[in-house]
Amino acid sequence: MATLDEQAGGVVCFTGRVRQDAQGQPEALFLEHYPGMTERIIQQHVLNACQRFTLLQVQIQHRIGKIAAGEAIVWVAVAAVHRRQAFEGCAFLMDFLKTEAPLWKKNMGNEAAWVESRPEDQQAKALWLL
Amino acid sequence: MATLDEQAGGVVCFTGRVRQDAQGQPEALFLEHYPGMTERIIQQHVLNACQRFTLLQVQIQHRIGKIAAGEAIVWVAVAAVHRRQAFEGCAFLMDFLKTEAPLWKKNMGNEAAWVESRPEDQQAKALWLL
Amino acid sequence: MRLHLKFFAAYRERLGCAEETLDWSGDRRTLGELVDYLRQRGGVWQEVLSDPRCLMAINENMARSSEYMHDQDEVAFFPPVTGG
Amino acid sequence: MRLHLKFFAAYRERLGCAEETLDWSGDRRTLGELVDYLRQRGGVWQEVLSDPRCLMAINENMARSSEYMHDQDEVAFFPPVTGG
Repeated sequence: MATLDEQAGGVVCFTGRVRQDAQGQPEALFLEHYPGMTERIIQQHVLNACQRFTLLQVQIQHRIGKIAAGEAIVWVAVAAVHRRQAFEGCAFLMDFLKTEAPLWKKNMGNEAAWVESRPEDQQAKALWLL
Repeated sequence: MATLDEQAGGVVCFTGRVRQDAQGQPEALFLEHYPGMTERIIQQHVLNACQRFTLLQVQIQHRIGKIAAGEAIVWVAVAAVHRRQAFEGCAFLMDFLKTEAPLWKKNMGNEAAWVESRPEDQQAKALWLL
Repeated sequence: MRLHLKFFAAYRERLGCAEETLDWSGDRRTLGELVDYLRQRGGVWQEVLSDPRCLMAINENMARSSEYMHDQDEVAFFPPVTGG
Repeated sequence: MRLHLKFFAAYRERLGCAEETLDWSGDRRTLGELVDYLRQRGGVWQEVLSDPRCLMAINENMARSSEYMHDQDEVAFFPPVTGG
């Protein structure tokens, strides 16, 4: 977000990254996506978020392919007049990105396996739909 | 946050900045603080947030003195294992910083005046105390 | 009709198939009927297409079994998403 | 007892005073009594110290009118905070 809107009083950035457990696992993740559909779904949710939370600006980057432990996977930046809108808009976008964008993580390392979806993520999304 | 904890899966950064209205006001803010007490109050709330939300790392910077429109006033970065903790910890810290840390803003420009506290900020803090 | 099938992530690996062009001469045209047709291949096809969590999309829009397909549609099958 | 008074932001400007060392020989020692004493100076002192939103701290801890003060305490008066 090189040039911020002059009215933006609050900017919230979320960075999701490959974390390691105490055993140093995983060494890396492999991120697969559905080219085209991923971009469209993310764009849809950005438009929803902008309307719902009166956001001034949104920027999203999501990496694909091999991502080493400690590296960023996703970056969501949201600007709004006040901080509450920015916090909620950013959390909303992450909750939908996690549950609706066609992207899949695979652990690489000793126990290579596709990551299972978390019930907490579905619950987090459901709260926005009440 | 130069070196992030290896277990940190989510990092939320909030940046608060001097916003301008359509008339280009204010040109700048002047930030006054109570040296010593400000640091202690912020430190207290960081400890509270770390316990309450199981945060891995917190970093806060708050500027004082004259700050021009478009410039950052405050920067709060929070790292946690999962994103929900990081979002809540960051929002919690901002809500308490806004209502408890002895800092005061004055508008500079055509209509120099001390900024009034917002009832929304008191309400936001009150929700954490329920 | 000609359908362009796509399989992602764990399904792609288990089926050993990322894409397939299917010329399908049946008069059954709902997505659910395509699923039944693919299951009849047996083995991993039976397994993967029976996964109750299987998600489906027609032309990049999420779709249900009752939805109709048309010639040249792109039909995708994938497990619950785990990005972000 | 000797008290180190501090005034911030709008109060500092209205009183024209950021700090004051007060040698106070009264036997009244609560913060509320100090407020009464300062109000008796009249004018802006009466006004500022009567602000119902006025916040007070003793030695950098938020304090109520009923709290007792001691020799060499730092006592601060300020309006609602607006940082962040």
